[in-house]
Amino acid sequence: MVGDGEATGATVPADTWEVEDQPRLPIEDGEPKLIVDVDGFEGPLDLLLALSRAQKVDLARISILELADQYLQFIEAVRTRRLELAADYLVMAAWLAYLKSRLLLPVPPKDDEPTGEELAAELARRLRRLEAMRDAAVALMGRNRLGRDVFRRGMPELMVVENRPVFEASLYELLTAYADHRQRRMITSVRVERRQVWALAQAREILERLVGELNDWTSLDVFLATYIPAEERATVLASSFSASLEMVREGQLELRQSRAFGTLYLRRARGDDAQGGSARGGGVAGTEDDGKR
Amino acid sequence: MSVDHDHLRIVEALLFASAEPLSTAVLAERLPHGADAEAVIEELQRQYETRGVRLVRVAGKWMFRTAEDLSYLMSREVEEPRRLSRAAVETLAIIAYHQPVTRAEIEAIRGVSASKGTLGMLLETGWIRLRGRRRAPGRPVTYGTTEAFLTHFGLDAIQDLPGLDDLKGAGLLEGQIPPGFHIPLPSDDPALTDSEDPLESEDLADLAPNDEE
Amino acid sequence: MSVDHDHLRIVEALLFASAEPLSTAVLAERLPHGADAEAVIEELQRQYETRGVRLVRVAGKWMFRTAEDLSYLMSREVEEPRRLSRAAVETLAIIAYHQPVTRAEIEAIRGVSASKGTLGMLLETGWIRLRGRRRAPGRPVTYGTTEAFLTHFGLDAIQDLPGLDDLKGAGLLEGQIPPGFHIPLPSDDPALTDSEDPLESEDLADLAPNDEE
Repeated sequence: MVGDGEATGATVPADTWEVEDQPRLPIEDGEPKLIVDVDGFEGPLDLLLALSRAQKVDLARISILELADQYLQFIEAVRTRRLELAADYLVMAAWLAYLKSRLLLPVPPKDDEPTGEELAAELARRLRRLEAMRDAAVALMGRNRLGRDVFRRGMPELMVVENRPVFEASLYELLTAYADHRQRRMITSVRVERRQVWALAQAREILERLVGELNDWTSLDVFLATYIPAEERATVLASSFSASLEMVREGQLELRQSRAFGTLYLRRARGDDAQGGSARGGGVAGTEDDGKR
Repeated sequence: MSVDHDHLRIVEALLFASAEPLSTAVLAERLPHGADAEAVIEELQRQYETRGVRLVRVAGKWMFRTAEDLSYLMSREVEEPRRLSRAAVETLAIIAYHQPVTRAEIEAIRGVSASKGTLGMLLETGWIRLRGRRRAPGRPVTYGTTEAFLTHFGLDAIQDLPGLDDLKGAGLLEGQIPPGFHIPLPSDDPALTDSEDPLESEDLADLAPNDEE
Repeated sequence: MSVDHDHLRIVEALLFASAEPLSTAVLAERLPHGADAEAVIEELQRQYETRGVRLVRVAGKWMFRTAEDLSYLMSREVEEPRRLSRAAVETLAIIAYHQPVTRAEIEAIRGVSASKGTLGMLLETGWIRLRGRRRAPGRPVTYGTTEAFLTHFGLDAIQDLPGLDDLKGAGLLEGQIPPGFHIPLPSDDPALTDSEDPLESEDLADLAPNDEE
């Protein structure tokens, strides 16, 4: 509480890591110039954040529609140049295309679906949160750090530590020793073929990570079709479908189909009533309020 | 304010001689019975206020450190601290502000799967630690920061993280945890939170990866 | 006598943070051009004369040292902490994850025979204990971890040790994991397992550390 209140003010020395201030994606009139390889980005959210910075407005007032357009243009352009794009980017593209349609088309009022605006607000919130954490990281690393800016006694005469153990070993040492050792004894001659299928777990994980929470009835397959190569479409659909069945059984998802062979819609199970137990679990569950903030 | 000069000397000697922060309790233990350790520390802090070395409070304890404005002078011969990758720094910030937090939650915030080794490297720095397991499907390990983190970054408590109040006010720390279940503030309290569990043996059966031989 | 306060602060900070005594020449080098280093040191020495810490000259160089009359404070806890050897850490980890485990089983997992002192030394740390005897030919002793182990490593329960997914997630296990590979889910349940018999008191005599063959 005392002593270093002005810590950040005094001197902000050179960072120990590179802060990349300049946008890595120069934009002119909304036209992405593909100077930068998509590998330069740390995932679709990072790319979205870079694009939104180029809009030069407060993230709270950003045009998500415009952002979605830029992202889709970018992905299109990359796809014409490079054949492969990480699945993450494609799933995000599909979701943004879906979001765009929700924003543009009037949606018939149906039960308690969030509107396109609410979905857009939630995306904006996620971008703000990522940006906030980036800023926090810069602030943290810019503090006066012990051993770099401020120093402890160089010739300690006393090693008083409460309950100081006579023997030293850290949990990290313990774990690395164990993992290294198990790794060494592992049979490593396993050859893995390039995967042509989307594993169930992968489909589920990507969806959860990117979209965060499927708060509304969503059908991704329509949009995925645009971005996933035809030969992979079947496996993507199959994996997504069985993954969703599994999650319905666990009480995490709801599934809806209005007629036979009709489009399947899925959403996160409402966590307020019967399913409360599993939905409040934390990891995957979303907040109802978040989108309206 | 009158503080016994001998008490002052004792606390000064102990703090000067130690490279680690010392708690008020440890200092009090070495003072004559009945001495007011807090008053002694306060007076000592006052006396060093304008000196080249200052008495500061980190992680709830006390330590002498060189004055901040002299860093230009001191850092001349310091070997470059290990460079952390951008991903590692970002992950560290997320853990600090969102703790206790699971890897999946970190990934959800960054929108990208954790690169191999990032958490391992942060564990190696000694700034983060495994806290427990989240009471949620899969019961993933939760991460939090350590006392070494507070000491290194000169923080008295995790609540002193820069900009914490603003972030909280903007609702950016709530993550995906339903409001009402948690106080949306980071906590490095060693005690497990409501949503964290040590495992019980009967839970373990379904968790063991490939448990059968 | 008037000495520039800033010069005083600089010398004070340098001497405080230095890992070795500094000569007047080295200190003068860090002071602004034209500053009288000797006068600064002299003044600093005077200021610390009555304090818990003194500025002393050793082999022609300068260093801070606890005042003589307070040296009794330093004599506590002079015991040097002992680092565990790599083999000991590995053995400890295997006991933690695979307990209850016998010496032969540890050797089988490690692929090398355990050096005589390793288990004895681990017993000395108080982190492992003898649990019982395996109901098997030879009735070998089984080992497990103690509560002191959990306390030292900051674990709430032995089940909080990271599993396969967590180790992979932290980048500690890399590459392709062969099918069938698994990390056991540890249990330090004090109750003996079906395959263990209690120790008998006469066993304990020949089990003292370093006493084994």
